[in-house]
Amino acid sequence: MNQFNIDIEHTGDYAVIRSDGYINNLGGEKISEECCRLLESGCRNFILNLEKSPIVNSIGVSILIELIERVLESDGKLVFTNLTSTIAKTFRIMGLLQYAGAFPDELTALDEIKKM
Amino acid sequence: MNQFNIDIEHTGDYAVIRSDGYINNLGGEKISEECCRLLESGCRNFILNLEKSPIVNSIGVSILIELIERVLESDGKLVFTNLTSTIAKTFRIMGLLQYAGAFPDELTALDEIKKM
Amino acid sequence: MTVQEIKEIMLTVPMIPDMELAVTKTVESLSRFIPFTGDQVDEVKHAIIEACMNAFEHSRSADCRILLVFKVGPCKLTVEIVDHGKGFDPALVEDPKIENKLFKNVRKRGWGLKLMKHLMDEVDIVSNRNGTVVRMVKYADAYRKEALNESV
Amino acid sequence: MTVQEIKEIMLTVPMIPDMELAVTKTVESLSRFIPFTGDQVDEVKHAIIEACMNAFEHSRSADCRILLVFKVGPCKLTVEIVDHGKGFDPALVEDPKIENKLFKNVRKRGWGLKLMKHLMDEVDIVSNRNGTVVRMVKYADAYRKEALNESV
Ligand SMILES: Nc1ncnc2c1ncn2[C@@H]1O[C@H](COP(=O)(O)OP(=O)(O)O)[C@@H](O)[C@H]1O
Ligand SMILES: Nc1ncnc2c1ncn2[C@@H]1O[C@H](COP(=O)(O)OP(=O)(O)O)[C@@H](O)[C@H]1O
Repeated sequence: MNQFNIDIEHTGDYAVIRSDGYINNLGGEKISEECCRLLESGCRNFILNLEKSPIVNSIGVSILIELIERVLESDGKLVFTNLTSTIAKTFRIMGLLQYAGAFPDELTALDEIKKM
Repeated sequence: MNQFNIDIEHTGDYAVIRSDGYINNLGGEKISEECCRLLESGCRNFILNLEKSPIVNSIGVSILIELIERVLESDGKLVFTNLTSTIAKTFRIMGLLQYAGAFPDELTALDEIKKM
Repeated sequence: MTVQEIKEIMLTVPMIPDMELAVTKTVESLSRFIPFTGDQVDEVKHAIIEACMNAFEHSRSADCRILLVFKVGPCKLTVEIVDHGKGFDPALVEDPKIENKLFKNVRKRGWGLKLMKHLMDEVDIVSNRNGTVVRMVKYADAYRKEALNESV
Repeated sequence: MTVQEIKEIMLTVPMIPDMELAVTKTVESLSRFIPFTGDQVDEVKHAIIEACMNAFEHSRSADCRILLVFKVGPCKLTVEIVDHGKGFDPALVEDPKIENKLFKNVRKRGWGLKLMKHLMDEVDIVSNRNGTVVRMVKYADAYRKEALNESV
Protein backbone atom coordinates (compact mmCIF):
# COMPACT_ATOMS: atom_id res chain seq x y z
CA MET A 1 0.00 0.00 0.00
CA ASN A 2 0.89 3.65 0.02
CA GLN A 3 3.96 4.44 2.10
CA PHE A 4 4.08 7.72 3.94
CA ASN A 5 6.99 8.80 6.08
CA ILE A 6 8.17 11.94 7.76
CA ASP A 7 11.56 12.93 8.91
CA ILE A 8 11.91 15.67 11.54
CA GLU A 9 14.87 17.85 12.36
CA HIS A 10 14.21 19.94 15.43
CA THR A 11 16.61 22.53 16.79
CA GLY A 12 15.41 25.02 19.39
CA ASP A 13 12.60 27.07 17.99
CA TYR A 14 12.74 25.59 14.50
CA ALA A 15 11.67 22.31 13.05
CA VAL A 16 12.16 21.05 9.54
CA ILE A 17 9.59 18.44 8.55
CA ARG A 18 10.32 16.43 5.40
CA SER A 19 7.43 14.37 4.19
CA ASP A 20 7.77 11.46 1.80
CA GLY A 21 4.69 10.19 -0.01
CA TYR A 22 1.15 11.07 -0.95
CA ILE A 23 -0.43 13.72 1.28
CA ASN A 24 -4.01 12.50 1.64
CA ASN A 25 -6.00 12.49 4.90
CA LEU A 26 -3.59 10.01 6.49
CA GLY A 27 -0.46 11.84 5.34
CA GLY A 28 -1.93 15.20 6.38
CA GLU A 29 -2.83 13.86 9.80
CA LYS A 30 0.61 12.40 10.32
CA ILE A 31 2.26 15.76 9.56
CA SER A 32 -0.27 17.57 11.71
CA GLU A 33 0.17 15.27 14.71
CA GLU A 34 3.94 15.64 14.67
CA CYS A 35 3.77 19.41 14.37
CA CYS A 36 1.20 19.67 17.17
CA ARG A 37 3.45 17.59 19.38
CA LEU A 38 6.33 19.98 18.62
CA LEU A 39 4.08 23.01 19.20
CA GLU A 40 3.19 21.68 22.63
CA SER A 41 6.85 21.22 23.42
CA GLY A 42 7.40 24.89 22.62
CA CYS A 43 8.59 24.84 19.01
CA ARG A 44 7.04 27.70 17.01
CA ASN A 45 8.53 27.71 13.52
CA PHE A 46 7.91 24.98 10.98
CA ILE A 47 9.53 24.41 7.63
CA LEU A 48 7.57 21.83 5.70
CA ASN A 49 9.68 20.38 2.88
CA LEU A 50 7.41 18.66 0.33
CA GLU A 51 10.14 17.65 -2.11
CA LYS A 52 9.24 13.98 -1.82
CA SER A 53 5.51 14.59 -1.75
CA PRO A 54 4.70 15.60 -5.31
CA ILE A 55 1.08 14.54 -4.90
CA VAL A 56 -1.41 16.00 -2.46
CA ASN A 57 -5.17 15.92 -2.35
CA SER A 58 -7.44 18.66 -1.07
CA ILE A 59 -8.40 16.62 1.99
CA GLY A 60 -4.76 16.44 3.01
CA VAL A 61 -4.34 20.17 2.38
CA SER A 62 -7.44 20.94 4.49
CA ILE A 63 -5.70 19.25 7.39
CA LEU A 64 -2.66 21.43 6.73
CA ILE A 65 -4.96 24.48 6.84
CA GLU A 66 -6.04 23.49 10.35
CA LEU A 67 -2.41 23.09 11.26
CA ILE A 68 -1.48 26.51 9.86
CA GLU A 69 -4.33 27.99 11.92
CA ARG A 70 -2.97 26.39 15.10
CA VAL A 71 0.56 27.52 14.38
CA LEU A 72 -0.50 31.10 13.64
CA GLU A 73 -2.69 31.17 16.76
CA SER A 74 0.41 30.17 18.75
CA ASP A 75 2.28 33.11 17.17
CA GLY A 76 4.39 30.71 15.16
CA LYS A 77 5.16 30.42 11.47
CA LEU A 78 4.77 27.62 8.95
CA VAL A 79 6.36 27.78 5.54
CA PHE A 80 6.67 25.36 2.66
CA THR A 81 9.72 24.51 0.59
CA ASN A 82 10.47 22.48 -2.53
CA LEU A 83 6.95 22.64 -3.94
CA THR A 84 6.36 21.24 -7.42
CA SER A 85 4.80 23.85 -9.64
CA THR A 86 1.46 22.08 -9.50
CA ILE A 87 1.40 22.05 -5.71
CA ALA A 88 2.47 25.70 -5.65
CA LYS A 89 -0.39 26.44 -8.05
CA THR A 90 -2.80 24.46 -5.86
CA PHE A 91 -1.76 26.41 -2.78
CA ARG A 92 -2.07 29.67 -4.71
CA ILE A 93 -5.56 28.78 -5.92
CA MET A 94 -6.53 28.12 -2.30
CA GLY A 95 -4.99 31.40 -1.11
CA LEU A 96 -2.81 29.46 1.30
CA LEU A 97 0.41 31.25 0.47
CA GLN A 98 -0.85 34.47 2.05
CA TYR A 99 -0.73 32.67 5.40
CA ALA A 100 2.14 30.28 4.86
CA GLY A 101 5.09 31.29 2.68
CA ALA A 102 6.76 29.14 0.08
CA PHE A 103 10.50 29.09 -0.54
CA PRO A 104 12.64 27.17 -2.98
CA ASP A 105 14.65 25.34 -0.32
CA GLU A 106 15.16 24.90 3.41
CA LEU A 107 18.09 27.30 3.73
CA THR A 108 16.25 30.18 2.09
CA ALA A 109 13.23 29.39 4.25
CA LEU A 110 15.32 29.45 7.41
CA ASP A 111 16.89 32.79 6.46
CA GLU A 112 13.51 34.32 5.69
CA ILE A 113 11.84 32.99 8.85
CA LYS A 114 14.61 34.57 10.92
CA LYS A 115 14.02 37.93 9.19
CA MET A 116 10.23 37.82 9.71
CA MET B 1 5.14 8.80 -28.82
CA ASN B 2 7.62 6.14 -27.92
CA GLN B 3 11.22 7.26 -28.26
CA PHE B 4 13.83 4.77 -29.38
CA ASN B 5 17.47 5.60 -29.78
CA ILE B 6 20.68 3.74 -30.29
CA ASP B 7 24.19 4.76 -29.61
CA ILE B 8 27.03 2.97 -31.40
CA GLU B 9 30.69 2.72 -30.46
CA HIS B 10 32.68 1.03 -33.18
CA THR B 11 36.37 0.18 -32.93
CA GLY B 12 37.92 -2.20 -35.43
CA ASP B 13 36.26 -5.56 -35.24
CA TYR B 14 34.01 -4.70 -32.29
CA ALA B 15 30.92 -2.63 -31.96
CA VAL B 16 29.02 -1.77 -28.82
CA ILE B 17 25.37 -0.95 -29.47
CA ARG B 18 23.45 0.68 -26.65
CA SER B 19 19.73 0.82 -27.19
CA ASP B 20 17.43 3.15 -25.33
CA GLY B 21 13.70 2.44 -25.31
CA TYR B 22 11.10 -0.20 -26.01
CA ILE B 23 12.32 -2.95 -28.36
CA ASN B 24 9.24 -3.66 -30.47
CA ASN B 25 9.27 -4.21 -34.24
CA LEU B 26 10.53 -0.66 -34.85
CA GLY B 27 13.21 -0.83 -32.17
CA GLY B 28 14.30 -4.29 -33.32
CA GLU B 29 14.55 -3.12 -36.92
CA LYS B 30 16.57 -0.06 -35.97
CA ILE B 31 19.11 -2.21 -34.10
CA SER B 32 19.17 -4.75 -36.92
CA GLU B 33 19.72 -2.13 -39.63
CA GLU B 34 22.64 -0.57 -37.82
CA CYS B 35 24.27 -3.92 -37.15
CA CYS B 36 23.81 -5.05 -40.76
CA ARG B 37 25.42 -1.83 -41.93
CA LEU B 38 28.39 -2.54 -39.62
CA LEU B 39 28.53 -6.19 -40.77
CA GLU B 40 28.80 -5.02 -44.36
CA SER B 41 31.62 -2.68 -43.43
CA GLY B 42 33.50 -5.68 -41.98
CA CYS B 43 32.68 -5.52 -38.28
CA ARG B 44 32.06 -9.01 -36.87
CA ASN B 45 31.52 -8.76 -33.10
CA PHE B 46 28.56 -7.08 -31.53
CA ILE B 47 27.90 -6.23 -27.92
CA LEU B 48 24.28 -5.26 -27.46
CA ASN B 49 23.80 -3.36 -24.20
CA LEU B 50 20.09 -3.37 -23.25
CA GLU B 51 20.47 -1.48 -19.98
CA LYS B 52 18.11 1.25 -21.14
CA SER B 53 15.71 -1.14 -22.84
CA PRO B 54 13.97 -2.88 -19.95
CA ILE B 55 10.99 -3.75 -22.12
CA VAL B 56 11.02 -5.90 -25.23
CA ASN B 57 8.27 -7.71 -27.07
CA SER B 58 8.59 -11.01 -28.88
CA ILE B 59 8.27 -9.33 -32.27
CA GLY B 60 11.31 -7.22 -31.51
CA VAL B 61 13.20 -10.27 -30.28
CA SER B 62 12.29 -12.19 -33.45
CA ILE B 63 14.05 -9.49 -35.42
CA LEU B 64 17.07 -9.92 -33.16
CA ILE B 65 16.97 -13.67 -33.91
CA GLU B 66 17.29 -12.88 -37.62
CA LEU B 67 20.17 -10.59 -36.80
CA ILE B 68 21.92 -13.25 -34.69
CA GLU B 69 21.53 -15.64 -37.62
CA ARG B 70 23.18 -13.19 -39.99
CA VAL B 71 26.01 -12.46 -37.57
CA LEU B 72 26.70 -16.17 -36.95
CA GLU B 73 26.57 -16.89 -40.69
CA SER B 74 29.25 -14.23 -41.12
CA ASP B 75 31.39 -16.01 -38.48
CA GLY B 76 30.79 -13.19 -36.05
CA LYS B 77 29.49 -13.04 -32.51
CA LEU B 78 26.64 -11.17 -30.88
CA VAL B 79 26.33 -11.00 -27.11
CA PHE B 80 24.01 -9.14 -24.77
CA THR B 81 24.85 -7.17 -21.64
CA ASN B 82 22.94 -5.50 -18.82
CA LEU B 83 19.79 -7.59 -19.21
CA THR B 84 17.05 -7.17 -16.61
CA SER B 85 16.20 -10.50 -15.03
CA THR B 86 12.92 -10.63 -16.93
CA ILE B 87 14.62 -10.11 -20.27
CA ALA B 88 17.26 -12.70 -19.35
CA LYS B 89 14.43 -15.09 -18.48
CA THR B 90 12.68 -14.32 -21.78
CA PHE B 91 15.85 -15.02 -23.75
CA ARG B 92 16.38 -18.25 -21.77
CA ILE B 93 12.81 -19.39 -22.43
CA MET B 94 13.44 -18.82 -26.14
CA GLY B 95 16.75 -20.68 -26.03
CA LEU B 96 18.48 -17.60 -27.40
CA LEU B 97 21.37 -17.63 -24.95
CA GLN B 98 22.79 -20.79 -26.50
CA TYR B 99 23.51 -18.74 -29.62
CA ALA B 100 24.18 -15.33 -28.13
CA GLY B 101 25.83 -15.01 -24.73
CA ALA B 102 24.77 -12.68 -21.96
CA PHE B 103 27.19 -10.85 -19.69
CA PRO B 104 26.65 -8.47 -16.81
CA ASP B 105 28.44 -5.54 -18.45
CA GLU B 106 30.31 -4.38 -21.55
CA LEU B 107 33.80 -4.92 -20.16
CA THR B 108 33.17 -8.53 -19.20
CA ALA B 109 31.55 -9.09 -22.58
CA LEU B 110 34.57 -7.65 -24.40
CA ASP B 111 36.98 -9.86 -22.40
CA GLU B 112 34.89 -12.94 -23.09
CA ILE B 113 34.46 -12.23 -26.78
CA LYS B 114 38.23 -11.91 -27.14
CA LYS B 115 38.71 -15.31 -25.47
CA MET B 116 36.13 -17.07 -27.66
CA MET C 1 -13.73 10.50 -36.78
CA THR C 2 -11.18 7.71 -36.91
CA VAL C 3 -9.44 5.85 -34.12
CA GLN C 4 -6.34 7.84 -34.98
CA GLU C 5 -8.10 11.10 -34.26
CA ILE C 6 -9.80 10.24 -31.00
CA LYS C 7 -8.62 7.38 -28.86
CA GLU C 8 -10.99 6.38 -26.13
CA ILE C 9 -9.81 4.52 -23.07
CA MET C 10 -12.24 3.34 -20.41
CA LEU C 11 -11.27 2.35 -16.92
CA THR C 12 -13.56 0.99 -14.23
CA VAL C 13 -12.16 0.91 -10.72
CA PRO C 14 -13.48 0.01 -7.27
CA MET C 15 -13.77 2.74 -4.65
CA ILE C 16 -10.94 1.68 -2.40
CA PRO C 17 -8.17 3.66 -0.75
CA ASP C 18 -5.31 4.65 -3.03
CA MET C 19 -7.21 3.68 -6.18
CA GLU C 20 -7.22 7.39 -7.13
CA LEU C 21 -3.41 7.19 -7.24
CA ALA C 22 -3.45 4.05 -9.36
CA VAL C 23 -5.70 5.87 -11.81
CA THR C 24 -3.20 8.68 -12.26
CA LYS C 25 -0.79 6.14 -13.76
CA THR C 26 -3.20 5.77 -16.65
CA VAL C 27 -3.02 9.51 -17.20
CA GLU C 28 0.76 9.35 -17.21
CA SER C 29 0.71 6.58 -19.74
CA LEU C 30 -1.75 8.38 -22.00
CA SER C 31 0.20 11.58 -21.92
CA ARG C 32 2.64 9.96 -24.35
CA PHE C 33 -0.05 10.49 -26.98
CA ILE C 34 -0.49 14.23 -26.39
CA PRO C 35 2.18 16.96 -26.38
CA PHE C 36 1.61 17.88 -22.73
CA THR C 37 4.31 19.44 -20.59
CA GLY C 38 5.21 17.62 -17.37
CA ASP C 39 3.36 20.27 -15.35
CA GLN C 40 0.25 19.81 -17.43
CA VAL C 41 0.28 16.06 -16.84
CA ASP C 42 0.66 16.81 -13.14
CA GLU C 43 -2.29 19.18 -13.18
CA VAL C 44 -4.51 16.61 -14.89
CA LYS C 45 -3.44 14.00 -12.33
CA HIS C 46 -4.33 16.28 -9.44
CA ALA C 47 -7.70 17.18 -10.93
CA ILE C 48 -8.53 13.51 -11.46
CA ILE C 49 -7.56 12.68 -7.90
CA GLU C 50 -10.03 15.30 -6.68
CA ALA C 51 -12.82 14.00 -8.89
CA CYS C 52 -12.19 10.41 -7.82
CA MET C 53 -12.09 11.35 -4.14
CA ASN C 54 -15.44 13.12 -4.53
CA ALA C 55 -16.99 10.04 -6.11
CA PHE C 56 -15.47 7.83 -3.39
CA GLU C 57 -16.52 10.08 -0.51
CA HIS C 58 -19.79 11.64 -1.52
CA SER C 59 -21.55 9.60 -4.20
CA ARG C 60 -22.74 6.72 -1.97
CA SER C 61 -23.06 4.66 -5.13
CA ALA C 62 -24.33 1.15 -4.55
CA ASP C 63 -21.94 -0.43 -7.04
CA CYS C 64 -18.89 1.08 -5.30
CA ARG C 65 -17.23 1.67 -8.65
CA ILE C 66 -16.31 4.58 -10.81
CA LEU C 67 -15.87 4.71 -14.53
CA LEU C 68 -13.23 6.90 -16.12
CA VAL C 69 -13.39 7.64 -19.83
CA PHE C 70 -10.29 9.17 -21.38
CA LYS C 71 -10.62 10.69 -24.85
CA VAL C 72 -7.22 11.32 -26.30
CA GLY C 73 -7.20 13.78 -29.17
CA PRO C 74 -4.08 15.04 -30.88
CA CYS C 75 -4.18 18.28 -28.93
CA LYS C 76 -6.36 17.65 -25.91
CA LEU C 77 -7.36 15.15 -23.29
CA THR C 78 -10.95 14.81 -22.13
CA VAL C 79 -11.61 12.85 -18.96
CA GLU C 80 -15.04 11.87 -17.72
CA ILE C 81 -15.38 10.61 -14.16
CA VAL C 82 -18.68 8.81 -13.74
CA ASP C 83 -20.34 7.50 -10.60
CA HIS C 84 -23.80 6.00 -10.16
CA GLY C 85 -24.41 7.63 -6.82
CA LYS C 86 -26.93 10.04 -5.36
CA GLY C 87 -25.79 13.10 -7.31
CA PHE C 88 -25.65 16.71 -6.14
CA ASP C 89 -26.35 20.21 -7.36
CA PRO C 90 -23.05 21.91 -8.18
CA ALA C 91 -24.82 25.30 -8.19
CA LEU C 92 -25.41 24.92 -4.46
CA VAL C 93 -21.72 24.36 -3.67
CA GLU C 94 -20.25 27.52 -2.21
CA ASP C 95 -17.01 28.87 -3.62
CA PRO C 96 -14.48 28.30 -0.83
CA LYS C 97 -12.39 31.26 0.37
CA ILE C 98 -9.46 30.93 2.70
CA GLU C 99 -10.52 33.99 4.72
CA ASN C 100 -13.85 32.30 5.48
CA LYS C 101 -12.08 29.16 6.66
CA LEU C 102 -9.12 30.31 8.72
CA PHE C 103 -9.66 31.35 12.36
CA LYS C 104 -13.31 30.37 12.13
CA ASN C 105 -14.87 27.35 13.61
CA VAL C 106 -15.86 25.90 10.23
CA ARG C 107 -15.08 22.85 8.08
CA LYS C 108 -11.77 23.49 6.33
CA ARG C 109 -12.74 21.16 3.46
CA GLY C 110 -14.54 22.02 0.23
CA TRP C 111 -11.69 22.75 -2.20
CA GLY C 112 -12.01 19.88 -4.67
CA LEU C 113 -14.31 21.41 -7.26
CA LYS C 114 -12.46 24.73 -7.19
CA LEU C 115 -9.12 23.01 -7.73
CA MET C 116 -10.50 20.94 -10.60
CA LYS C 117 -11.78 24.09 -12.32
CA HIS C 118 -8.46 25.85 -11.98
CA LEU C 119 -6.22 22.92 -12.87
CA MET C 120 -8.17 21.98 -16.01
CA ASP C 121 -9.20 24.14 -18.95
CA GLU C 122 -12.86 23.08 -18.93
CA VAL C 123 -14.98 21.40 -16.27
CA ASP C 124 -18.66 20.49 -16.71
CA ILE C 125 -20.68 18.57 -14.19
CA VAL C 126 -23.88 16.76 -15.02
CA SER C 127 -25.46 15.29 -11.92
CA ASN C 128 -28.85 13.92 -10.97
CA ARG C 129 -30.15 11.23 -8.69
CA ASN C 130 -28.76 8.54 -10.97
CA GLY C 131 -25.24 9.76 -10.53
CA THR C 132 -22.64 12.28 -11.56
CA VAL C 133 -20.51 12.83 -14.64
CA VAL C 134 -17.61 15.22 -14.25
CA ARG C 135 -16.20 16.08 -17.67
CA MET C 136 -12.85 17.82 -17.73
CA VAL C 137 -10.70 18.95 -20.64
CA LYS C 138 -7.04 19.88 -20.82
CA TYR C 139 -5.47 21.34 -23.93
CA ALA C 140 -1.85 20.79 -24.83
CA ASP C 141 0.07 24.04 -24.37
CA ALA C 142 0.39 24.84 -28.04
CA TYR C 143 -3.38 24.62 -28.41
CA ARG C 144 -4.25 26.00 -25.03
CA LYS C 145 -7.45 27.97 -24.76
CA GLU C 146 -7.76 31.10 -22.68
CA ALA C 147 -7.33 29.01 -19.56
CA LEU C 148 -9.01 29.71 -16.27
CA ASN C 149 -5.88 28.88 -14.35
CA GLU C 150 -3.90 31.64 -16.00
CA SER C 151 -6.04 34.18 -14.17
CA VAL C 152 -5.19 32.98 -10.67
CA MET D 1 -16.63 -12.01 -1.57
CA THR D 2 -16.18 -8.39 -0.57
CA VAL D 3 -14.59 -5.55 -2.46
CA GLN D 4 -11.70 -5.82 -0.03
CA GLU D 5 -11.02 -9.39 -1.06
CA ILE D 6 -11.19 -9.06 -4.82
CA LYS D 7 -10.78 -5.74 -6.53
CA GLU D 8 -11.76 -5.70 -10.15
CA ILE D 9 -10.41 -3.12 -12.54
CA MET D 10 -11.52 -2.96 -16.15
CA LEU D 11 -9.71 -1.17 -18.90
CA THR D 12 -10.84 -0.79 -22.50
CA VAL D 13 -8.23 0.45 -24.96
CA PRO D 14 -8.06 1.02 -28.70
CA MET D 15 -5.69 -1.09 -30.77
CA ILE D 16 -3.12 1.54 -31.57
CA PRO D 17 0.67 1.45 -31.49
CA ASP D 18 2.20 1.75 -28.03
CA MET D 19 -1.13 1.20 -26.26
CA GLU D 20 0.29 -2.09 -24.95
CA LEU D 21 2.92 -0.04 -23.13
CA ALA D 22 0.34 2.33 -21.70
CA VAL D 23 -1.52 -0.68 -20.34
CA THR D 24 1.52 -1.88 -18.42
CA LYS D 25 1.30 1.29 -16.33
CA THR D 26 -1.98 0.01 -14.96
CA VAL D 27 -0.23 -3.17 -13.90
CA GLU D 28 2.45 -1.15 -12.17
CA SER D 29 -0.13 0.87 -10.33
CA LEU D 30 -2.08 -2.21 -9.25
CA SER D 31 1.00 -3.94 -7.98
CA ARG D 32 0.83 -1.68 -4.93
CA PHE D 33 -2.09 -3.84 -3.81
CA ILE D 34 -0.24 -7.18 -4.05
CA PRO D 35 3.09 -8.16 -2.46
CA PHE D 36 4.82 -8.75 -5.81
CA THR D 37 8.57 -8.42 -6.22
CA GLY D 38 9.81 -6.00 -8.87
CA ASP D 39 10.71 -8.91 -11.14
CA GLN D 40 7.23 -10.37 -10.82
CA VAL D 41 5.65 -7.06 -11.82
CA ASP D 42 8.02 -7.01 -14.78
CA GLU D 43 7.02 -10.52 -15.81
CA VAL D 44 3.32 -9.67 -15.67
CA LYS D 45 3.98 -6.57 -17.76
CA HIS D 46 5.81 -8.57 -20.43
CA ALA D 47 3.09 -11.23 -20.54
CA ILE D 48 0.40 -8.58 -20.94
CA ILE D 49 2.34 -6.90 -23.73
CA GLU D 50 2.42 -10.22 -25.60
CA ALA D 51 -1.31 -10.80 -25.11
CA CYS D 52 -2.15 -7.28 -26.25
CA MET D 53 0.10 -7.53 -29.31
CA ASN D 54 -1.65 -10.77 -30.28
CA ALA D 55 -5.06 -9.14 -30.02
CA PHE D 56 -3.79 -6.12 -31.99
CA GLU D 57 -2.11 -8.17 -34.70
CA HIS D 58 -4.18 -11.29 -35.12
CA SER D 59 -7.73 -10.80 -33.85
CA ARG D 60 -9.03 -8.65 -36.74
CA SER D 61 -11.74 -7.46 -34.39
CA ALA D 62 -14.17 -5.01 -35.94
CA ASP D 63 -14.37 -2.79 -32.87
CA CYS D 64 -10.58 -2.33 -32.78
CA ARG D 65 -10.61 -2.43 -28.99
CA ILE D 66 -9.46 -4.77 -26.31
CA LEU D 67 -10.79 -5.15 -22.81
CA LEU D 68 -8.50 -5.93 -19.91
CA VAL D 69 -9.96 -7.13 -16.64
CA PHE D 70 -7.65 -7.11 -13.63
CA LYS D 71 -8.73 -9.02 -10.55
CA VAL D 72 -6.60 -8.06 -7.62
CA GLY D 73 -6.67 -10.54 -4.75
CA PRO D 74 -4.53 -10.26 -1.65
CA CYS D 75 -2.08 -12.85 -2.98
CA LYS D 76 -2.59 -12.99 -6.73
CA LEU D 77 -3.37 -11.00 -9.82
CA THR D 78 -5.64 -12.34 -12.54
CA VAL D 79 -5.66 -10.59 -15.89
CA GLU D 80 -8.07 -11.29 -18.70
CA ILE D 81 -7.30 -9.91 -22.13
CA VAL D 82 -10.42 -9.97 -24.26
CA ASP D 83 -10.85 -9.26 -27.95
CA HIS D 84 -13.93 -9.64 -30.14
CA GLY D 85 -12.01 -10.89 -33.14
CA LYS D 86 -11.98 -14.01 -35.27
CA GLY D 87 -10.51 -16.32 -32.65
CA PHE D 88 -8.05 -19.19 -33.13
CA ASP D 89 -7.37 -22.68 -31.91
CA PRO D 90 -4.47 -22.59 -29.43
CA ALA D 91 -4.07 -26.36 -29.78
CA LEU D 92 -2.98 -25.82 -33.39
CA VAL D 93 -0.20 -23.41 -32.47
CA GLU D 94 3.15 -25.16 -32.67
CA ASP D 95 5.53 -24.89 -29.74
CA PRO D 96 8.38 -22.76 -31.09
CA LYS D 97 11.96 -24.07 -30.81
CA ILE D 98 15.01 -21.99 -31.53
CA GLU D 99 16.71 -24.86 -33.39
CA ASN D 100 13.76 -24.99 -35.81
CA LYS D 101 14.01 -21.26 -36.43
CA LEU D 102 17.72 -20.49 -36.74
CA PHE D 103 19.53 -21.12 -40.04
CA LYS D 104 16.25 -22.15 -41.63
CA ASN D 105 14.27 -20.13 -44.06
CA VAL D 106 11.27 -19.87 -41.76
CA ARG D 107 9.33 -17.18 -39.91
CA LYS D 108 11.25 -16.31 -36.75
CA ARG D 109 8.07 -15.19 -34.98
CA GLY D 110 5.69 -17.30 -32.86
CA TRP D 111 7.01 -16.81 -29.32
CA GLY D 112 4.20 -14.85 -27.70
CA LEU D 113 2.09 -17.67 -26.26
CA LYS D 114 5.16 -19.56 -25.04
CA LEU D 115 6.47 -16.50 -23.23
CA MET D 116 3.10 -15.80 -21.63
CA LYS D 117 2.96 -19.37 -20.30
CA HIS D 118 6.43 -19.15 -18.81
CA LEU D 119 6.17 -15.66 -17.40
CA MET D 120 2.82 -16.26 -15.68
CA ASP D 121 1.80 -19.03 -13.28
CA GLU D 122 -1.39 -19.94 -15.14
CA VAL D 123 -2.56 -19.21 -18.68
CA ASP D 124 -5.92 -20.34 -20.11
CA ILE D 125 -7.20 -19.37 -23.51
CA VAL D 126 -10.83 -19.53 -24.50
CA SER D 127 -11.28 -18.67 -28.15
CA ASN D 128 -14.02 -19.04 -30.71
CA ARG D 129 -15.28 -17.07 -33.69
CA ASN D 130 -16.66 -14.41 -31.38
CA GLY D 131 -13.26 -13.64 -29.99
CA THR D 132 -10.58 -14.62 -27.55
CA VAL D 133 -10.16 -14.44 -23.80
CA VAL D 134 -6.66 -14.97 -22.48
CA ARG D 135 -6.78 -15.46 -18.72
CA MET D 136 -3.48 -15.29 -16.87
CA VAL D 137 -2.69 -15.57 -13.18
CA LYS D 138 0.38 -14.55 -11.21
CA TYR D 139 0.82 -15.43 -7.55
CA ALA D 140 2.77 -13.27 -5.16
CA ASP D 141 6.00 -15.02 -4.24
CA ALA D 142 4.94 -16.04 -0.77
CA TYR D 143 1.90 -17.79 -2.21
CA ARG D 144 3.51 -18.98 -5.40
CA LYS D 145 2.26 -22.24 -6.83
CA GLU D 146 4.56 -24.77 -8.41
CA ALA D 147 5.24 -22.34 -11.19
CA LEU D 148 5.82 -23.29 -14.79
CA ASN D 149 8.61 -20.81 -15.13
CA GLU D 150 10.68 -22.42 -12.41
CA SER D 151 11.23 -25.39 -14.67
CA VAL D 152 12.89 -23.44 -17.50
N1 LIG E 1 -19.57 12.80 -7.14
C1 LIG E 1 -20.28 13.45 -6.19
N2 LIG E 1 -21.43 12.91 -5.72
C2 LIG E 1 -22.16 13.54 -4.77
N3 LIG E 1 -21.82 14.74 -4.24
C3 LIG E 1 -20.68 15.33 -4.67
C4 LIG E 1 -19.86 14.72 -5.65
N4 LIG E 1 -18.82 15.54 -5.89
C5 LIG E 1 -18.98 16.59 -5.08
N5 LIG E 1 -20.10 16.49 -4.34
C6 LIG E 1 -20.62 17.49 -3.36
O1 LIG E 1 -19.94 18.72 -3.57
C7 LIG E 1 -19.32 19.16 -2.36
C8 LIG E 1 -18.05 19.92 -2.66
O2 LIG E 1 -17.05 19.04 -3.14
P1 LIG E 1 -15.53 19.50 -3.11
O3 LIG E 1 -15.41 20.89 -3.63
O4 LIG E 1 -14.74 18.48 -3.83
O5 LIG E 1 -15.10 19.53 -1.58
P2 LIG E 1 -15.18 18.40 -0.44
O6 LIG E 1 -15.16 17.07 -1.12
O7 LIG E 1 -13.95 18.67 0.36
O8 LIG E 1 -16.43 18.68 0.30
C9 LIG E 1 -19.11 17.91 -1.55
O9 LIG E 1 -19.04 18.17 -0.17
C10 LIG E 1 -20.34 17.09 -1.93
O10 LIG E 1 -21.47 17.51 -1.15
N1 LIG F 1 -6.00 -12.92 -29.92
C1 LIG F 1 -5.78 -13.70 -30.99
N2 LIG F 1 -6.66 -13.74 -32.00
C2 LIG F 1 -6.44 -14.54 -33.09
N3 LIG F 1 -5.34 -15.31 -33.24
C3 LIG F 1 -4.42 -15.31 -32.27
C4 LIG F 1 -4.58 -14.51 -31.10
N4 LIG F 1 -3.50 -14.72 -30.31
C5 LIG F 1 -2.71 -15.60 -30.96
N5 LIG F 1 -3.24 -15.96 -32.14
C6 LIG F 1 -2.69 -16.94 -33.11
O1 LIG F 1 -1.67 -17.69 -32.46
C7 LIG F 1 -0.45 -17.58 -33.17
C8 LIG F 1 0.75 -17.64 -32.21
O2 LIG F 1 0.83 -16.46 -31.46
P1 LIG F 1 2.17 -16.08 -30.74
O3 LIG F 1 2.69 -17.27 -30.05
O4 LIG F 1 1.90 -14.91 -29.87
O5 LIG F 1 3.21 -15.68 -31.87
P2 LIG F 1 3.13 -14.60 -33.04
O6 LIG F 1 2.15 -13.55 -32.64
O7 LIG F 1 4.50 -14.10 -33.17
O8 LIG F 1 2.68 -15.38 -34.25
C9 LIG F 1 -0.55 -16.30 -33.95
O9 LIG F 1 0.26 -16.30 -35.09
C10 LIG F 1 -2.03 -16.28 -34.30
O10 LIG F 1 -2.29 -17.07 -35.43
